Amino acid sequence: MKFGVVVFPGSNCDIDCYKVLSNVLKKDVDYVWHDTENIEKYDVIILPGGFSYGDYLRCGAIARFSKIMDSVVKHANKGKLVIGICNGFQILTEVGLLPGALIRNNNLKFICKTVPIRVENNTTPFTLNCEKGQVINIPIAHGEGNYFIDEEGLAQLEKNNQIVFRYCSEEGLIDEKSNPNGSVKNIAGICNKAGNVLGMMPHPERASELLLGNEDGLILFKSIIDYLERGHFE
Amino acid sequence: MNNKPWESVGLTREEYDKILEILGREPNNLELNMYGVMWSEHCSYKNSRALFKHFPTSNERVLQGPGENAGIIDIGDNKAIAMKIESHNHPSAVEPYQGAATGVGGIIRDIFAMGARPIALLNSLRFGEIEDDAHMRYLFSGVVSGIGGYGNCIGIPTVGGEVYFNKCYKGNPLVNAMCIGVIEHDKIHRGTAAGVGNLVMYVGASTGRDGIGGASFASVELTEETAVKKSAVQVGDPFMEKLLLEACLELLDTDYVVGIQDLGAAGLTSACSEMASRGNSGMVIDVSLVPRREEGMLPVEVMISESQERMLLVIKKGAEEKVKKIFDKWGLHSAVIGKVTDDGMLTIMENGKIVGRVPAKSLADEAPKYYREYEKPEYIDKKRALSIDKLKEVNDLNEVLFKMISSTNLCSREWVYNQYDYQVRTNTVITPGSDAAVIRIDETNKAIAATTDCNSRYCYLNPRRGARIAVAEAARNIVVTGGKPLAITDGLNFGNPEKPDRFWQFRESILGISEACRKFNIPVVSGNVSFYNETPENAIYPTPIIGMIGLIDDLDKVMTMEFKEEGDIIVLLGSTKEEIGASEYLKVIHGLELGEVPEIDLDLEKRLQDLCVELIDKKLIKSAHDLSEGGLALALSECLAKSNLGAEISVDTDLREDIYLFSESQSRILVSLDTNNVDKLKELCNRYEIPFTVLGRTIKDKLSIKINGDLVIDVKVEDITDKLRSVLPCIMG
Amino acid sequence: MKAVVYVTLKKGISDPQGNAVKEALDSLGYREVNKVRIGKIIELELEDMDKEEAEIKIKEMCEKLLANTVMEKYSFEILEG
Amino acid sequence: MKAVVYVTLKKGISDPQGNAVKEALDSLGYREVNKVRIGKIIELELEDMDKEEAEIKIKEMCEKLLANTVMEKYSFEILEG
Ligand SMILES: Nc1ncnc2c1ncn2[C@@H]1O[C@H](COP(=O)(O)OP(=O)(O)O)[C@@H](O)[C@H]1O
Ligand SMILES: [Mg+2]
Repeated sequence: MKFGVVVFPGSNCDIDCYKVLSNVLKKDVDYVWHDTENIEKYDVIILPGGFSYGDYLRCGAIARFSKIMDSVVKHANKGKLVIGICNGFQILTEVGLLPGALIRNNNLKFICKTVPIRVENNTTPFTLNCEKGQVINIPIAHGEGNYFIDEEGLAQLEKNNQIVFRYCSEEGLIDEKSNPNGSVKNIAGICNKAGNVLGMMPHPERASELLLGNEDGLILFKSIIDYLERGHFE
Repeated sequence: MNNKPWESVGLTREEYDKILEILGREPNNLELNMYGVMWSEHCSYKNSRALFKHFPTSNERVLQGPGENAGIIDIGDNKAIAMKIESHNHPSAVEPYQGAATGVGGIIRDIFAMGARPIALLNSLRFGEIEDDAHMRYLFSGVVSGIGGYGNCIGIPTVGGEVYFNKCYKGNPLVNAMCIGVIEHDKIHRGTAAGVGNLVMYVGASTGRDGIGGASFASVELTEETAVKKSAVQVGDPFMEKLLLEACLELLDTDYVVGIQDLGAAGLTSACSEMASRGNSGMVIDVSLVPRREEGMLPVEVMISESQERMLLVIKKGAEEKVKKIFDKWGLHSAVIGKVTDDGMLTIMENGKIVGRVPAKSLADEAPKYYREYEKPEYIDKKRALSIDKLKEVNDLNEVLFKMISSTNLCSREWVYNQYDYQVRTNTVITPGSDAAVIRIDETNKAIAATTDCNSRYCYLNPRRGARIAVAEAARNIVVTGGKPLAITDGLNFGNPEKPDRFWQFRESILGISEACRKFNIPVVSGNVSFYNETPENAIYPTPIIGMIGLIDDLDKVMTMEFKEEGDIIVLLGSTKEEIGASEYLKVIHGLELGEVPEIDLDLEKRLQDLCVELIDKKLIKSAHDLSEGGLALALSECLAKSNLGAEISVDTDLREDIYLFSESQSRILVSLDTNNVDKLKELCNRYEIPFTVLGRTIKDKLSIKINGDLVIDVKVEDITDKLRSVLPCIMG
Repeated sequence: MKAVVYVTLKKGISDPQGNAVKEALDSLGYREVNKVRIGKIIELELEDMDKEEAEIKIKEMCEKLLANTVMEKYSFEILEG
Repeated sequence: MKAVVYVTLKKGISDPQGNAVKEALDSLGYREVNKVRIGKIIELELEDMDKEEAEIKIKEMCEKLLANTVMEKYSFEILEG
């Protein structure tokens, strides 16, 4: 089982993902430079957070043209796993692997804090260890995490069960007050139709060690590992 | 040439004469400008250097003291910490976002120029009152986004700092940024040019006309005119800097580099002359080889431009292709622009023709040094007088408590630090909102605690004592998180040093810092001076900011401030005196900024800190929090707001109730512990000769305080928490 | 030759930045401003070429990179000279 | 009535965003682009008023809020209707 963490110019949570996988979970993980074309040896590709190409113009807009992205699209189309966290999520929408767009937070500010999110879909490889409706606390850190999708697109997401996480209150209520950035329907993370590509704004890799105050994020990585070990759902 | 050429570059007649003496001829315009920027206060410290001798700057841990891009202090395991603070006050007053952002960019470059990987940022901010001043809110908001904008993008966590508001900063906001990096002992690099024939390389962003005159801009008072004329504003490019950082660290892992320095204030002029001067060598560079982004730039413009995100390297002859390859990989410019010589001269050429030539040392080291006159200002004695009997009695202390919590200086800073990515790189063990931030050091079981502190009202009313307190408080902030204070970087922000009363404040502050540092054996390893923070109306309060780091050698012993469990005992270490002068209470409730500053007994402070270290070491306490502005009442409120618990306090005292609650007596720490450990704590307190008071215990939901049997405070913790957090969001909209 | 590309939010997409500016104008006393929308202006300096060719190229650049048509619309002008 | 304000960086002030877009266009094969500068376009919807009055007001808004003239310049157009 091998993980690849993609490094774009301006990535900065690459190291955080790497540390969780190698130090905490003792898995085999490589950094993969953005101009790499052959990524066949990886089971999971992680597009990490950060500010690829400075996030100039729009977040993820320039990174999505990196050489590696063609291979990432192919990798995804084969049904292999891709997870985009924060900036990675933005890149996935720009490249078209996930629908919608991430726009400026509605308070116009960068927001860094830990928020509760609710697991809406526990049938993806990324959430199979979660209960449906389970609330986990995961940090967010973004200026443009306000998920936008038009009504038609939203209907599709709902119909196909593609909404994976939503921002919620501590008790799990989905309400305006618990929406940190203005996302449509409190959406914090979505997957593609097939369920093998996940994009999320919250950072599970920042919530994977008790020393740092919280290990709620580990459940995602452990789900992926269990999924790969078994090769299928239970 | 006009008949007073020195004026155009901000020098005096005498300084000009000194240049004539050095050169034995008239300088040409390029040369004169180079002296102008290098001999400005900002670059030469001509008004402050004479006093630096008071600082203790070495001990067994100091690997690099002041004088380099950053100071370096050993933390064992072949690892060391680089640290430095820098001001960007004037640019931030004119363009808050970019001014603050480029301030952060500059301080980060100072750290990686030493070969260190930056691991954390802090910032210390001062603004005028924001409640009724839209422009102040604009500055505050812009500065905070600028700091976040740069730090977040480059991926270095901003883990702490401070913000205070006072009308004295209305015309002169302060923006000081501090950066900390980790480095291995054998990888330390310095800004030196040695080895005749070695090459001078320029890397990073191209050079434009922006920021010309920044150093001299920082060395004058801020008036309408200077604000308009000197539009020394630049746009920061954190993405470029991220690439530059990674490329430089990759390069510094090789053995191609002889010296490295960032291009900061006074740009190429400063980097070339300082590197040559440190290496006792000379340097010849050709400005036509410098990558530029504007056409028709004159040599003088290239030499003094302060364009951001650039570095200067001296590399071994023959390594140029290998160096270029590294920068190409990161998509960055690199160009050989000259070489090292042995003639001690800085020679500037343009297309092979000499356009300027002066002794390198004369620029970097031979600026005039002034010992300014000083005189105790008149206000001091007047303002120190305070008669407590005349203070209006207050009756509803619950209301007073809420007023205090609502002060912009005491409320929660969440609005600020939630805009900073304080977690990136997943090493932030204690996040902002506590006494000091704690950052884990990769590959070790150690952590660094970091804080910035300065109460400038104290420094205004009694600079010597205020400065001692700043050091003591910083150290206390470190100690309560489980750290042992290691080193200081100081950011000295003052008014015009040519005025004797301002210089007195400066001198007293330096003496105060030095005394405290010696007592605690904490060396000053780097720092920054920013003078001329005044407008025609007023000068700022003296603001000597203390940036301090401490070492936690076992991650298991990190201590936090919040109460942990119901039924724990709350104890106050230290004693509370009738010390309400200069306090936030006087200002907020009585509208007064006067009185004598609380006393600080450095011996007692040291014993208190040693006691705290031992209590943590022996795992006798569950929480520890420093008392500062707002005194006991605020410290209790802060602990509660973080813990979702309440507290039941009952004490007896001879002091007035309000004074007991809000006194700012120094050398106090609030701790909580298991009932079973109280005896051991008492024993240790006695051993260290530290007075203590058992205040009460933790309960559910509410804060109640009885003084001499009267219930004076009785409030819901939820209300405290909501209030603390809502003040800044409400004001900032 | 030069070209200017205008990228603005599609109708119906909320524009928090525009709203914030509107509020700020309000509090400065400019009550006569009813609505503010903020977009981007991208100035391009290009090698001289045929106007038609330029149009095709710029349209391509907009579709691929300069605008995200999920939420933005674009228009451009080509300035000779 | 409507007005459009254009705010762009002054000459000589570096434009990291523009540079990054230029590089990106380059690597997408658009070598004919020599330079990119990015600014803001601010569309205002205003109460109807005298054109001259509008000009004065908008100029004021630009100076006070919409542009920071230490590094940006602005221009505007008033569109009747
Ligand atoms: N400008 C800032 N940036 C980041 N953190 C800040 C800033 N200002 C205050 N903080 C954080 O808020 C907390 C409280 O600050 P302060 O009131 O100065 O504490 P103390 O009185 O213990 O020194 C600290 O954790 C500090 O790091
Ligand atoms: Mg403080």
